[in-house]
Parts: sequence; C-alpha cells; structure tokens
Amino acid sequence: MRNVVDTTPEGNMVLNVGPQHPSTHGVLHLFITVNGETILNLDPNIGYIHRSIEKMCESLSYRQFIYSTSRMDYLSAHMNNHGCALTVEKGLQVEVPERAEVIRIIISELTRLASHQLWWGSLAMDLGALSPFFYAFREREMITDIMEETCGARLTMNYIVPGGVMADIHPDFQRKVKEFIVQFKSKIGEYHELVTDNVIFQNRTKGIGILSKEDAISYGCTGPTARGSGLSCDIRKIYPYSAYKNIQFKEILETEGDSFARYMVRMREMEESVHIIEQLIDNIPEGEFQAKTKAVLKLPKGEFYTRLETARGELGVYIVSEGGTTPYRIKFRSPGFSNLSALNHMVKGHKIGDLVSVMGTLDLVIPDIDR
Amino acid sequence: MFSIENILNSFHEWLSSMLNQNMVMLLEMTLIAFFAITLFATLGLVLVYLERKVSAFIQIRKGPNRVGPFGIFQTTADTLKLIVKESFMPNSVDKFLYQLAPFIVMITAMLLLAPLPFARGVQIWNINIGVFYVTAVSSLSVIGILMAGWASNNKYSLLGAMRSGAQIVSYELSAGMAILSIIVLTGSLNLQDIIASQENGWWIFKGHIPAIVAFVIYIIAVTAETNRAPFDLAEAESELTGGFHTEYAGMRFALFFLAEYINIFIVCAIGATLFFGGWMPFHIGNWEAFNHVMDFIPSSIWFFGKTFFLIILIMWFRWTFPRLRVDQLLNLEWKYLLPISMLNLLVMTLIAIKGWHF
Amino acid sequence: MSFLSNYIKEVYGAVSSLLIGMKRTGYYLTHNKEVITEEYPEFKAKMADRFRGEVVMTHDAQNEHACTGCSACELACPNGTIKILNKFDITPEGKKKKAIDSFVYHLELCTMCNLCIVACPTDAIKMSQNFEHSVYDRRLLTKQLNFPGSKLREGVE
Amino acid sequence: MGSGSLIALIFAAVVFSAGGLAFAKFLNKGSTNPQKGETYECGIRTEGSPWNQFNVGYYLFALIFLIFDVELVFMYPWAVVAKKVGMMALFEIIVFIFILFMGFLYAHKKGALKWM
Amino acid sequence: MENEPLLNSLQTGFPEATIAIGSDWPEMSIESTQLLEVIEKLKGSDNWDFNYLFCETCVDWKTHFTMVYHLSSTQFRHSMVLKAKVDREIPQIESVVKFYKTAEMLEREVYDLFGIQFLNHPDLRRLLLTEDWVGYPLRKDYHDPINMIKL
Amino acid sequence: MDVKVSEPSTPFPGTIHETPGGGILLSSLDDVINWARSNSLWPLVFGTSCCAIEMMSVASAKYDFSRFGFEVFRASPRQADVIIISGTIVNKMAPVLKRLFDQMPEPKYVIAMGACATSGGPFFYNTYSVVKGADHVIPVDVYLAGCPPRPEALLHALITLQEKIKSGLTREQIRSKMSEEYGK
Repeated sequence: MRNVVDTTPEGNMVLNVGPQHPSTHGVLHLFITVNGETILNLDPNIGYIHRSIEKMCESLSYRQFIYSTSRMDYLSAHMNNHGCALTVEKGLQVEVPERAEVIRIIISELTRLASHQLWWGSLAMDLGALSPFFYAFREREMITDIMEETCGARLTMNYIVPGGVMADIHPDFQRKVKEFIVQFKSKIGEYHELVTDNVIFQNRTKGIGILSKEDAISYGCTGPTARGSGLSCDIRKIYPYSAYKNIQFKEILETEGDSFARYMVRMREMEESVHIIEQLIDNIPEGEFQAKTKAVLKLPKGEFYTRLETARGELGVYIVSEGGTTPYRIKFRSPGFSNLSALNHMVKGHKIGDLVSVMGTLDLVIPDIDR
Repeated sequence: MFSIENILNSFHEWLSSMLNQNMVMLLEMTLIAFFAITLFATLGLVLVYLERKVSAFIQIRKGPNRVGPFGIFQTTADTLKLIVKESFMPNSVDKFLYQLAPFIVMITAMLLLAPLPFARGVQIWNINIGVFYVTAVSSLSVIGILMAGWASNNKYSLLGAMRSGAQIVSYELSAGMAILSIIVLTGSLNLQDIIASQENGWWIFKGHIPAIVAFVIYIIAVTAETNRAPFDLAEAESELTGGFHTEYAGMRFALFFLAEYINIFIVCAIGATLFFGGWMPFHIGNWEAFNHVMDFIPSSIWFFGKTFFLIILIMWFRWTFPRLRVDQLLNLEWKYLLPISMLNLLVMTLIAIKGWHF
Repeated sequence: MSFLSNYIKEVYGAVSSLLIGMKRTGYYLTHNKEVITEEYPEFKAKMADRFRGEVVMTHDAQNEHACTGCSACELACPNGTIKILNKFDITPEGKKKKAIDSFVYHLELCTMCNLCIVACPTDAIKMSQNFEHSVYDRRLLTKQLNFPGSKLREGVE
Repeated sequence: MGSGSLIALIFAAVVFSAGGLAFAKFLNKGSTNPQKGETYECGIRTEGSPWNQFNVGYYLFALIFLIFDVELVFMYPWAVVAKKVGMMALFEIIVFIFILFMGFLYAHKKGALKWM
Repeated sequence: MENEPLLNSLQTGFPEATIAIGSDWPEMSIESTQLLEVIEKLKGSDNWDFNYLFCETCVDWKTHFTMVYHLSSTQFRHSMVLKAKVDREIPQIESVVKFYKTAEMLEREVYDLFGIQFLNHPDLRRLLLTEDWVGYPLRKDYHDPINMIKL
Repeated sequence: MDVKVSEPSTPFPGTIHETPGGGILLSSLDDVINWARSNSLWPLVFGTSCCAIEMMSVASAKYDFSRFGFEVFRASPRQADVIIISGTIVNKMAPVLKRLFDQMPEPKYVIAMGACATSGGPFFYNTYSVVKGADHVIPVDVYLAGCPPRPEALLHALITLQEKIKSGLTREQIRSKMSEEYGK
C-alpha cells in the first residue's frame, strides 16, 4: 500500500500524519519516513474525501452541477462556480452582461481575500502563533457578511448561474465593501508586524521547502506556489477571462521559491486584490445582471475547457458534451492536486516542523484535491 | 501589623505547649500536605482560568463567561469532567512506566514548593541552598516527561519526549547562569538571604544592565523549561498532535496539565524572588517614608503580585509568538543564550566585586 | 570583528521584532474595546434578507398556499431534496383537479442552493432565515411544508 | 519545618494524584472495544514499534549538557564567595569560562551542536 | 503563438496526425503507440516547447478510451490538446512521467478511476480509492448498486 | 394579506427532558457530574471539508465558543469529549472515523454538522464513495442541518448537546421518546 522506501532500517520509522491531524487542514494522509526528526520520504495518500463529484456531475444538468462544485474548493467556491459557468457559457455562446462580469470579479476577489486571510491565520496557527488566526477572522467576517447579504450564504455562495449572477447586488454592497477596504488597509500592517517581520517566523520559513522554477513547471504547480518560484502563471494576466482584460493589476512574483516567498506572494496578492476591487467598486456598469437563457440548457457536441485563477492557482474545467442536457464527462483540474505532488520533493531532508510550514504555504484544500 | 509569620509562630508554640514534639511534627506535616494540595488545586484552577482569559483578551474575544459569574467556574467544570472521564490506558503501553510518569511529574512540582518564600517568614523549608535545590529538583521533571513519552508506545509521544529532553536539559544551563549572576551579587544560596539583600531595592533595578539581561535570559530559559510556547515543542499540537501526553486521558492527563501550570508558577515565583525581591515590598534606597507606606501592603500580596506579573508575561509570550523549530530552539540556546549569559555572568561578577551596583 | 557586529545586529533585530509583536498583542490585551464577540444565544444578529436558512412555504391567514404541485422545484433540485406527492381533488363542479397532498422537504439533504426558489413559477416557496436546525433525531429534519388542511389559493395557476 | 517537609510534600503529591485517579476509577464506567487499546496515530493503524533504535542527535545534546552542567555545579560555590574573594575570583572564573568556552567552540566546530 | 500559426506549424511537424482547431486550442489525435515520440518532439522542440502539462485525463467513449493531454508552454504561452486513443480491451499506454513529473499523480488518478495501465510508471497504485476497491468508477459501465443511489 | 411562514416543526430539543421518565433517578452527584460534563466539552480537531471552515469561524472572535468552554481543541482523541463531524464522510474515511470514535474514552458525544454528515447531503445521489450519513458509522447525538450551517447554528447544536447531557438521558432514551412524539 505504501511506497516502500529503500532505507537502512536503523533508526528509521514510518509515521502517519493524518487523516486526522491539525496541520493537514482536512483529511490528507501522509506516510512519512523519518530518521529522528528528518524526513526521508513522504508519500501522500489522498482520497479520504473523494466524493466522486466528477461522476455525480455526469448525471446533473448544466444548471445543477455548478452548485456541487462549490464544495470542491470551498474557500474559492465562487471561482469554482465561475469556472463552470464560463465553460457552460462558452458552449452555449451566451454573452454575459457587463454588469454581471464585474460583479463576478468583485466577488471573486473578495473570495480570494477571504481565502488568503484564512490561509494566513491558519499558517500562523500551524506555526504555533495562535492570535493571528483571530485577527484574520475579524476581517474575514466582514467579507462573509458582505457575501451573506448579497449572495445569501457565507461560504458556498451559489451566486452564479449560467449567463450572469443569481441576483443583483445588495444596495448596501458598495458601502460595505468600501468599509472593508478601509478596515483591511488599516490592519495589513498589523499582519506584517505580527507574523511577517517576526524573527521566529522568518527562520521557520526562509530557505525551507525550496521549489525551483524548473521543478514548478515540471510538477505543474500553479498559483502562488508557482509564483513564489518565479513562474509567471497568473491566468488572470496571461489568459485573461471575464472582465480581467480591462483591469490594471500586477502579477505578483517572487523568485526564491521557499516558504517565505510563497508567503509573500499571497500577502502581496491580498493587497493587489484590494487594488482590483477599488478599481471596480465605483464603476459597476448599469444594466442587466443576467442574460436570458433557456430553461433547459443543452451544450452542443464538443469539448470545452476553461482555465481560471482561483485562490490556490489554476482551475481547469473540462467538459465533454455529447449534446445532451448533462455533461458526458467532466474533469476538474484542481490546483491543489499538482501542488501536492511537489510536496515530497520540497520537504525531503527537512524536519517535521518544516513539513508544517511547507504544507501551510502550499495552502492545500483537501476536498479540492480529492474532488 | 498583620503578619502571617506571627500567627504561624504562635500557632506552633501553642501546639508545642499542648502536645509532644513528635505529635507536633506529625500534625504540622499533615497541615503542610493539606496546604500544598489546596495550593495546588487552587493554583491550577486560577492559572488555567487566567490563561484562558488572557488569551481571550489578546484574541479580541470574551473568553469563558457562561459557567458562573465571568466564567470563573469554567476550570472547575473542566477539572471535574477530567476526573469523571474514563482514565483510560491503552493496551500497548509499558504499564508500569505509563502509570508512574504522572506521579513523577507531580512529585517534582510538589517538591519545588518547599523552598518558596510565600510571605515574610512563611516558607515550608528554609533550606540554606534554596536556589541550588530548585535547579536540582526542577530538572527531575524531564524524567517524568521522557518516561511518559517512552511508555506510551506512540511515535508522536516519543518524538515529543525526546524533543523535550533535549530542550529542557539545554535550557537548564542558561537558567543556571542567570541565577548565578544574582548569587554573585548576594553571596548566598538561601532564598531568604536573597530577599533580605533586596531590602533597599530589587536586583533588577540595582544590578544595572547585566541584571536585566540575566532576567531576560532567565525568563526565556524557564519558558523553555516549562514547555511553554514558543518552546512547546514537546506538545506541538500542529506537529505532534499531543506530544508526550498523546496517549494520556482523563485524570492522568489532568495531572500533566496541572503540573505544567504549577511549574510555571514555581519558576515565576523563583524569578520574582531573585529579580523582584520576592515578598519584599517595593523599596527605594533610603526613602524612609515611601518605604514605610509600601510596607503596609502585606508581603504575600507582593509575592503573588510579582509572580502573577511574570506569569502573565509568559502567557503573553505564548499567545504572540510562533513556535521555534527543534534545531532552532537548540541553536538559540547554544549559540545565543549560553555565550551571552556566560559573558553576562563575567560582567556581573565585575560589578559585584567592584561594588558598582547600588 | 565583523562576526561580532553581525552577531549583535542579529540579536538586536530579533529582539526588536519580537518586541514589536508583543506590543501589538499587548495593545489588544489591554484594550477591551477591541473585543468583537457577539454573544449568540442572547444576542441574535439580524439575518440578511437573502440569507438561506431553509425552504418554507408561505401560507396566508386562510391557511392557503400558492403551490400547484407542478414539480418544477423537484426537477430543479440537484439532490432530490424535494418530493411532491400529488392528489386529485374533486372540485365543486365535479372536475378532478391536481393539488398537492404533501410537499416533503428533506432539510438534511438540502444545500440551500436556491434553485428551487428560482424555478418556482408561483412563488409558493421561499427561503426563511431560520438556521437553528439542531435535533436529536434525523427523522425530524424531514418536513412537510404545506400545513395540514391547507388549500391552494384561489386564482393561482 | 525542616527536611521532614519534603516527606510531607511527596506524600501530598502521591495522595493528590492517587486520590484523583482512584476517584476517577470509582466514578466512571469505561467501555472497551478492540480498537480502543491500540496506539493512536491520526486514526491509522500504526506500523512498527517506536521502541527501536533512535537517532543519536538527541543524545548528543544530553551528553554535552552533562559536561556543561557539571561545570555549572562547580560555579555555585564560587558564586557564593566571589564577592568576598574579590578580583582573584573574577580572574579565576574568566580562566574557567575561557576553558569551558574553548570546549564549547570545539564541540561547535565538530558539528556536535548541529541538529541531524 | 496564436492558434492558427501553431496549427500550421504542428501540421508541418506531424504530417500524419489529424489536427484541428477545437473550441479553444489545436487538437491533435494520435495513436497510443506514438505518444512518447510525439511528446518528446513537442517538448524538446524550440519552436513549441510544450513544457507544462496542465491537465491529463481520460474519457470513456464506451468503445474506446481517449487519453487527453492539455499541454502548454510557459515560454510562448500557447496551448494544445493531445489525444491518444486507448484500446478498451487492453487499456495500456506509455507513461509520460519522465517528461512531466506532475503526471505521476495524474496517471495514478486515471489508473484509479479508469483502469488504464501506464507502462513504465514508477509507482502505479490506487490513489483516491482504497486498495481493495473493485472496478473503475468513472467508466460508463460501472455499477455499484450498494453505494450508488440513482435519482 | 397576513402571510404566515410555516414554523419549523422541530420542537426545541431542550423541552424533551421535562420528565426523565421510566425510573431514572437523578441524584445530586449525577447532576453535578452532568453539569461538569456539559460545560466542558472539548472537541476533537476533526474537520473534513467545508463545515470545518465554519467550525473555525465558531472559534473565531466574533462567535467565540470559548464562552461556553468549548475552545480546548484537542488533537488527540484520548482527551476529547466530542467529535464535530464537519464535512462529508466517504467510504475510505469511515474506518478512520470509527477508529477515532472508538479510541475516545467515555463519555463521548458526536455532533453531525451539516448536510453531508447528517445524510450525505449534496452527495446523496449518484455517488459511489460517500457514506450516506455519519450515523451509519458511529452513533450521533445531535444532527445539524445546513450546508454549511452558520456558526451560530453550530453554537445552537452545542447548546442542544449541553441540554442533552444535563438531562442525563441516553441516546436510546431520547430516541424512543422522540419516536413516541413522532408517532403521534
């Protein structure tokens, strides 16, 4: 069952980390072979939350399957829905109203912020600093409030329908988002004071879990993980979709490839997201929020693939249609899956404590990996 | 003036006048045991509650406030629950050592109470090598932890115990050096003498910068010795799930938990005694009037006040800093704390001999 | 000597970074006004209008609802949360008329995706803001949404 | 109280712990099942025993500690009299610590303080 | 490279393969036996430099399987789809692990869910399902009356 | 027009312990023990999917379940009292969950949080790997619907569990009592 490691037996032992372990953030199971504290080999064992979403979607209609994908990467539920909607719209060749596009992007960026804040809090918690978690959730709660008001739910928003969004934004939306931005900007310095500049944190992350650019490409890493290694792979920038074409923003790149670089990418990405929201929040175009679509959607025969950037990296939605009301085959290329495959490479030779920091900066969401 | 010392003395004389010496001895021993148990239980409850409240305020939340007014019975409920929870022992453990370990840890913590001067003249055993006794006995607790980790037959426990072993013994050194620098100043190992020498000011103020450096090193070292964050590698929840007490449940776990908090109290009490004058009120040189006003505050309040100040300081560390990695932890000791404390000791000796301190 | 100055610089940097962090948490420790806790059982925050807690069927004062039993919601639901059991009423004119017997709603399956509400042609069902669904027995989560004895409102087709 | 108090304290600790454990035993009914007695390892059956040879890294620190701790014990009597002896004490301890420090540097150079 | 020039250059590079523009990118269909040489050429060539395998999956067409490789280049930012037909009776195809390390996990997943044997894969085991799982669930003919409740 | 919303038909679970019924004598010691147990529920760190995030939200400052003394998350089941099953349980995970539950010392409680843990939720139909409700694996004390439930809803579930512990009734007693009410 386990990847057998060729090691001398003396002093080596096999340690199960997970499925129930505080730092795996879910039900990831890692077989690690350790000698003392040094990790000799790591073998991820996933599937503890494999919910057969791909099989299930084959029997759901194009309107319905979008909602089950929120449960995949629940921290970027909105982006998952967005990806599915984009694919369906591509097949149907529906023009999405501009207003819906902008709303989608604002919500996406808010989701990204919420996801990164949760990541920041839980990374600090994994490394032993418990208070940042609470400060992160203070700001995150503001976002979930906004979500709740406009989308109707806090986490799995189900706000997107093929052709637009389910409802228009709440009248309070813009005011609340601006309030959030003010609050966030006043607190981001605190984040750096507490964690980024902390000497212990820097020692725990600098030079740990180095992933070179070549390896990042070969392992198919995406998102902040790959951008920390200097691989430019922000889908928003290089293959712009939705309204990202018209928005000014920077792609965040760091070149060190260690845990600290990945950390910094995410921290700076948060500020960039705020920048995007600031551009859009006062310029939401008037108009419809939803395009007219038929009651029963039928995609033409063919194959449709959408790439988009979630909080974790590149999500691919691959739909094979046979012309019916349900997809023939659907495949989600999840960002966490490929990032996880690089984990063994990254932690080999490090300590058990480093495993936590590397896993924390990979920002794995296990249901996203298992689907 | 109200003084516990007088009450205790008159009580002792009253007993001696009524009973023979052996009986007095026996009775007093029972009373001490009773006192120690009460102190233990109370301190455990208060410290855990304090920790939860401190963490709550740092983390912008309210903390326990449902069970009793302001939640003060929260820890009572926890303790009761732990007592009535199944004290379960896994099959695969080394049964003897597994059961012995919590006792060792408890006995160590209890023994450390002996030389603590709780107030003017209140001390269980006025041992003339008090400081030495504390450093010697406190290193015994590592045996309990190693025993627990080994006996549990669990890899996480073993790793936790090994880490804690390497950590506690290492930090013993710099803690010892920091203590030595005060001993150089006082020239006595007796805790009462050390307190008496701070009659006209506490060492942390009188001893210039070396005393402050020694204090900082002492606080860092004892934080590590008591396995507190940021040095809680022996437990390290996010790495080792529970560390050395992973396999302990119910009452046995509660004993470890309790001993940990008592140890914090003891090291803070020693720290307060060495650097802040123990029960000695805040005196400034020869400002007679001021010193006299300060004397009106009972000495036990001074002692507990200072101790709790240090405890809150240590809790403040815990809720602020990330955890160190095991090799960084040892680096910190061997590359930074130990050389610095050696140098500090030399400077302190120079100050002491030249009489530059106040 | 550069080793020594580096060493001192390192120690100084480390200590100052730690002190900055402690200053921040110390601020929170001493400033009670930063506490943001809402005490739930006493303080119940007002739910947003769009918040989706559970599906309910609106009934008016005459115990009438607007559900025609068209099964649009049942079809729209991704995971079979809604089951509509129809019966045939005999109208006073002697005609058979379709009406709902029971509108069974499996709250334990429901994901609050709002698709049924969107699909409903007569706005018979809506999302309520109630979220306190804890029970001791799973069976209690299966609900019948139409009230006993309720009828279809006049004029709803 | 003299050293007899130590006996009282040990007694107190034992009574406290044993009493608590006995009370716990008396009060609750345990349950047994085949998996309960097994080692906990994140919910997966453990492989192999931890009771085998262990990395020497940990012990190395214990050894170095031993050396230093013995030296530290020598310093206690010195510290008590340092003030009385005067500058000679300082000179002696500088020599002492210098030798100690050389030993420390040697250990450091040899990599004994490097975590493996 | 844009899709059109990429299509043309691919056509000149692989005259025997069927290449067409799909919904997004050029799609090239090959036989499973050709896979390794085609990928070697695609990855090694300075013109194309398809060094980034961002999706690898399989589609069950009931009569045969199709392995679908989505390739792109981090240098030129162009993408393409490579499809290899796999026989249903003897589902075997060469592994591409030696070109793309990410394929190791992706191929394990495909093996797990479709039952395709990857030749020369370093470590072909079940990934998502338990070792004793019977059948390959994403195949169209998969039946599991116990676990699957049909709506 | 006065539109009336159908009230949730669930009685508040706190009402069911009016009469312990059937010869259960609550001595004062039992009362004290139940009080202690109900006020000191230490959850196991166990989160499988989306609901785990809401569980983290409950721990966060805004909802703060430390007010009830629940904040002591234990990573080891040996020290935990309650498992909050926050997320889907799949066939591969089920033995692990069972094992964790088995390894907890008595008394132990289980809260099934969210649709997946209660019944399989969105993954009830057409999936080959999902356990249709965690109570197929281990006994569940409190079920909580929602996908995912709000943090307040989890607090409500925990309060509900407290009520249950305070009443001193076992899972079976409650169930039989429920069945009586349900049958009416």
